[in-house]
Amino acid sequence: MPVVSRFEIESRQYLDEQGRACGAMPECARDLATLTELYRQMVLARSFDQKMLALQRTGQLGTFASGVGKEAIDVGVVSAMKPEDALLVTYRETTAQLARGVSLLELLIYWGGDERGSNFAVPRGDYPVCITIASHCCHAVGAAYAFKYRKQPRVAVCMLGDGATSKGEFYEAMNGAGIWRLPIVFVVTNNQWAISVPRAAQTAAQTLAQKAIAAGIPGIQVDGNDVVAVRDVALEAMERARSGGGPALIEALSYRLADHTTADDASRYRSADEVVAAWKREPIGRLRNYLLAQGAWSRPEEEALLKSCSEQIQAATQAYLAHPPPQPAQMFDHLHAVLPAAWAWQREEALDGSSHDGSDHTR
Amino acid sequence: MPVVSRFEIESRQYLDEQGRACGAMPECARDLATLTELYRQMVLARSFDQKMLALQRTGQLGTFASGVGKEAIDVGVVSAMKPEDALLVTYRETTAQLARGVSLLELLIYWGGDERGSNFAVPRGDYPVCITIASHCCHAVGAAYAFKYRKQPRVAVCMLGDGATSKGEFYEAMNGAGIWRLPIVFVVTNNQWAISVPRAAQTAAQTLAQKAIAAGIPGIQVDGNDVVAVRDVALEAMERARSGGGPALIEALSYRLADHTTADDASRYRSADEVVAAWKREPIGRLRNYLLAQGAWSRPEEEALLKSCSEQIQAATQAYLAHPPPQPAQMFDHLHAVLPAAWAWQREEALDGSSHDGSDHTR
Amino acid sequence: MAPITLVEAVNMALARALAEDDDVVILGQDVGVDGGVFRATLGLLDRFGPERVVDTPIAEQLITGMAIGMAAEGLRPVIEMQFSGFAYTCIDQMLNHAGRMRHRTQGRLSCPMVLRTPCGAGIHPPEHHSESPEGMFAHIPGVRVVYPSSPSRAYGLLLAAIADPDPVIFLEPTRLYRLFKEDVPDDGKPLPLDTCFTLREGSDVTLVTWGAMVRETLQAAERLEQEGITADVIDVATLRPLDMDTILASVAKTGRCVIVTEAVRSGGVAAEIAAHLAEHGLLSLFAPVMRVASYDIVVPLSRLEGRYMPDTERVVSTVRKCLAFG
Amino acid sequence: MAPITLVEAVNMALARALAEDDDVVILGQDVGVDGGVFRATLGLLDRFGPERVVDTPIAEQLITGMAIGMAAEGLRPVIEMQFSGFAYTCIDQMLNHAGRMRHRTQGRLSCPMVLRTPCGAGIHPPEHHSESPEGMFAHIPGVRVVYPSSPSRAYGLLLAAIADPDPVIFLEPTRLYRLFKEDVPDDGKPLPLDTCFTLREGSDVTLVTWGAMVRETLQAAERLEQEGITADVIDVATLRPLDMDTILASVAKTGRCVIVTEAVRSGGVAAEIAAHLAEHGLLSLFAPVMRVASYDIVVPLSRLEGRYMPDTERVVSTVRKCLAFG
Ligand SMILES: Cc1ncc(C[n+]2csc(CCOP(=O)(O)OP(=O)(O)O)c2C)c(N)n1
Ligand SMILES: Cc1ncc(C[n+]2csc(CCOP(=O)(O)OP(=O)(O)O)c2C)c(N)n1
Ligand SMILES: [Mg+2]
Ligand SMILES: [Mg+2]
Repeated sequence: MPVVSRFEIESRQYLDEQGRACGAMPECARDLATLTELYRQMVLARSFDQKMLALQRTGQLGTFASGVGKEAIDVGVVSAMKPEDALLVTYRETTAQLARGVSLLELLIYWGGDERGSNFAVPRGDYPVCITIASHCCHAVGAAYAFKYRKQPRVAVCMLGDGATSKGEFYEAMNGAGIWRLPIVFVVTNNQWAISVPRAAQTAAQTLAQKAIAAGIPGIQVDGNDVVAVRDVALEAMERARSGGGPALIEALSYRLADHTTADDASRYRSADEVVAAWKREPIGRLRNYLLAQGAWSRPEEEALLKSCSEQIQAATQAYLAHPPPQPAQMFDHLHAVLPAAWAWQREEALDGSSHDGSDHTR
Repeated sequence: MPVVSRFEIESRQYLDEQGRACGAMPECARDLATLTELYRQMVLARSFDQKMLALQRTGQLGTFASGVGKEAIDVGVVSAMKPEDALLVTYRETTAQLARGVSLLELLIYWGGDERGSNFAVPRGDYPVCITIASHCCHAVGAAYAFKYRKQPRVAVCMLGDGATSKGEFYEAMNGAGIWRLPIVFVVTNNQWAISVPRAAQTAAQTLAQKAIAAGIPGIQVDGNDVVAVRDVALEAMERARSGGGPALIEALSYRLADHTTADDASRYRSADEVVAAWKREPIGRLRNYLLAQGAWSRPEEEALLKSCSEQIQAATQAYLAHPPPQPAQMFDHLHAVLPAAWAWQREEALDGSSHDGSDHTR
Repeated sequence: MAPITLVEAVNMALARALAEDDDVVILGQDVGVDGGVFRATLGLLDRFGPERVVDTPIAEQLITGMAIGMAAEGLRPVIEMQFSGFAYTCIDQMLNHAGRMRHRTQGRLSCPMVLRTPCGAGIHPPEHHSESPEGMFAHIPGVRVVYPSSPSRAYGLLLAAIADPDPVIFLEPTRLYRLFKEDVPDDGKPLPLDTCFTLREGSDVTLVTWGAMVRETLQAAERLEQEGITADVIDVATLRPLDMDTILASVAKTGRCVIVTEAVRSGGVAAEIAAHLAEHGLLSLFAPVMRVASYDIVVPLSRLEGRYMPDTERVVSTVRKCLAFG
Repeated sequence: MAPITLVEAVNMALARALAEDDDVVILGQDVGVDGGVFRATLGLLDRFGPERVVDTPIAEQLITGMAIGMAAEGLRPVIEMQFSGFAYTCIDQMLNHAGRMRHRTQGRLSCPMVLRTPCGAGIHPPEHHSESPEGMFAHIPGVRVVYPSSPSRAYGLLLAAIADPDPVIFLEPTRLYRLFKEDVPDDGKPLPLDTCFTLREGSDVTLVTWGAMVRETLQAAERLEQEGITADVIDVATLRPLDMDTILASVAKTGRCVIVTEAVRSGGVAAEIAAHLAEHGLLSLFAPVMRVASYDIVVPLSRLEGRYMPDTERVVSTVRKCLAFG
């Protein structure tokens, strides 16, 4: 019987678990200055992540979703973006947001339970954290449509998880992006878990990258713990999208090294062995080894970096704790551009109400 | 770079446009008794379709969606089902419903705007027409789950259109069917149009069959105007599903020879030439030619069949027009198993209300 | 200028908005060459091209979510949901995103979009084409819900909705699309949102309604006038937020209120209006606030539709009951 | 038997239903080995196996639609939506299919399913975890909406919901999951649906509420009693259909009614109750029907949550206002 179409899913990796080149390296691997900068971003992000967990434990922050383990995906993808592009993230992309220029203080304020943390000074055009799984895939299509409509060479980057690939909106969005050949890159962090549900229980598809075939767009798999490979596939997809070549899907393989959130206890549903094994493939040590081997990094630089990270984080934490608490007015003042007259009395009542400093976080 | 997965989409056809065998025929092509029975079903369905259009035009029926052109898909798929399987259809599968045993009268009552038409005497387990595109794909997954759960060798067959393949629920359903390896066959009638939107504007995917790859299940394309090919792929998929081999997607290529519904005027958006060309590929003449060539059909049989169809349809129409009108009580009596006390007065009020025979149909 | 129907007024407003502002983009199923299944977008593709009048795949969540992304980028998308029975899947995007984007980012991003959809029963179509979901939509914070009932109000309110800096769900009474015509000058003048329209004045009872039911309610008022009973007839028009001041003032005058809605009785906008009267209008009321509504059941297929939803007779008899009270 | 929490009572009811009827199947995200994010399904996988306690992919429409298909085949699926903020995408399936299957086929197929989901604010979680969508659900014909407020009512009402031959949306007050314990004998006895529970009797005012707000309302009633003001406190429990007889009888006695809801003020179940009183209880009322509700805004992130939703103080002061009237 005749075959009417054929497809292949390719997978890309350059650095092995020890940070050694496995095969011919791509051009971007030679740009050691950039790789060093990405390394700095990853280290800052991981330190910040630890601080967030500590603050949550001590009741100074709300529920937090750790991004430990996926730093290479976040910084690799963002490194391929331009400032005027738009990033659409889930709750697990704090690292990507930092790399885009969102401040530590803003992230603290957001995770502390205050909308002001999503009013980024930079980047003004990036989207706030999206909690409802995969719904932002559709927003990304709209943003990309606007870019194309205005003939702006901008790209929308939409990050999501392996679990999110089961949601209808993900497929609807990929399909729309394909129809209009929009400048959009979907990046799936396949960290093997969606809370307690393992990747294998999420779909019978052998890879998540092949889901792109349903929309007639390119899909590729990449080792998400290898920042060189992530940057390489991201650059390729972004450049194609920017120059009118249409959308793509990237599946980045990684592992969720932490609990799902601070409200979760992953030891209930996965073995310690699995986590220990995954730590061996984590991205930061791998890149450090590579940079050290290339002579692009040194122990003193490492120490200075750690010190600087901890100072930045300390300063941001102090600013956060000293930040004036949100006032009830902010619940009303951006509901609409102008508060409809019908709700004016409610705003007044709320402002008069009994005081509540809102500092308790029980979950 | 290593390729981690490979896929092919195959397409199947046995009868050419003139009804001549093109290549080796499958086993089911030799069963001329069954093919003759399918031919009878197709002819009855097409005559009935014409009657429905006529009744609608004369204000004796509501909006109707013609199934002309897709008869081979409907009867081919149903011929591969067992009575105890479940069929889930859209508004365009009147032919399939007839083939399953739904009566002409029931179909008239339904399209006349009366729920009693969906209370089929046979088959009791089939699903009513689903109008909200692709939502029934999820019901099919649930039905198939129930069959598997009860270890019954039954299959759920879910029919949908090319436009429906853009809906998230279709993907969610295929994905779920894949995860649990459920006995379910999705059949997409690709009739090239979703109201005024052509297939090419619905997705950038080269085939609709390849959408199965996203769920990790088999997908295959078939000439939907070739009843032999449809029956062949359907038998294959149904047998695999029934014996625990899991779900499949069939894309059946055809053409919507009529307006979308009686409320539509397709000449607004597609050329007469295209429709004329499509009529050359229609399924009934093709099968007739094949049966005639095989000596399994004759002119006298044809005439007798047409006469019998018209008598059956005439009798059903008379029964429909004489059928007692629905009474307001039926709006309340199956809302819940027992009407909650809170609504009892509403039922009473409705029964007392001013009379309205409901026979006008403006759309 | 010849009088036009409601759906022609919608078309005229869309054309004007497209002509005046390049940021306006129309999206939906069959809005292009087909001009929409009700012809609301007729001729717009030819005039404004396929980038501004965009046929979408059948994917309501995508359409709505896309509009949110476009709006966040400063476009003014106007989407058409083919029927409101297919718009329930959009509630998630409207509630969790459209109505929240401005608040969530404290003003950094916003969502100036319009979701248009035909509403209501009475045209004898197949299942799911006769829905009255306005009560659900009107419960969504951060979103306006507008429901015009005449060609001129459709024109002016749609222009206002498109110009509004925030999301608007714009419901169109299918049954009235072609039922009558009005002179509607294409003057680009928006009508005020958040405001009721008093269509008729009287002193004995306040009749409050919206959408297609405005027609039966006006007919009822006319019939009642022949019996010497005069009514204020208020077209609520914007269902969220509600202009209760106008309604309260009328009830203060008449002392009686009957609310007419095509939606099922329990819950919804009629309940909110009655609740507000029970809270802020109690001393004005000489009689119970009565609701004329569809029954609390599934919209039946077409043959019983007329027994499901209110008709003029039900309005008249309820008003008589209300007047007989006390 | 030691006293148990509300979430433990849910778990006990689920276990009992699974044990008694092979047709009962549980589905949802993380309901298996994790036991659900709130542990409502803890231990059920071990006891009943992965075919009856089914982890699903993240696909709310699939989960709901699947349950409809399972129910049509005679199973009794009980699905868990992880949070009600993610359940809006299910409205389409619940409204267009679950609530219609029996009517659509005139009794041939039916839909005995339960959709469970945690509801309400006050646990300081991330966005979308604090929703009160009951008003939308309670507007859906053919569907029951049940919202227990104590361990024993959760147990008895959940058993009744699972046994019911029709679809039930079962809302669970997240804030009360672990807040207090009760003795709940595992006797398999269902509690009646469609019936309010009068939790406290008094003569000065009727306080009507449901879900987590029952707690603040009872606290308010206690505080008021110290001032000599006594209240009927009614837990509505089933929000569709409403047992208005109980509420009307109480208001006939007290003459005053305050409705307490965590949902936004405009629309919803509180409006329906007030509207019903305005229609059928007017002559009993000595004072306006007052609502204590959340503001008509987006649920804020956790730091302002306490300023958004009603607290005991707001209930007490509204009751005082109500009593001061007239
Ligand atoms: C629509 C929706 N359903 C359910 C949830 C609850 N939920 C939060 S995170 C999560 C798992 C997501 O898994 P994945 O997409 O793999 O992302 P990860 O958490 O691993 O980064 C779930 C089910 C949600 N936020 N949104
Ligand atoms: C969810 C939903 N959206 C929109 C519609 C309106 N509608 C009815 S039929 C149709 C086109 C369907 O096209 P396709 O799936 O190709 O089926 P066909 O009509 O060609 O058989 C549309 C958009 C609907 N019924 N349901
Ligand atoms: Mg994951
Ligand atoms: Mg089609």
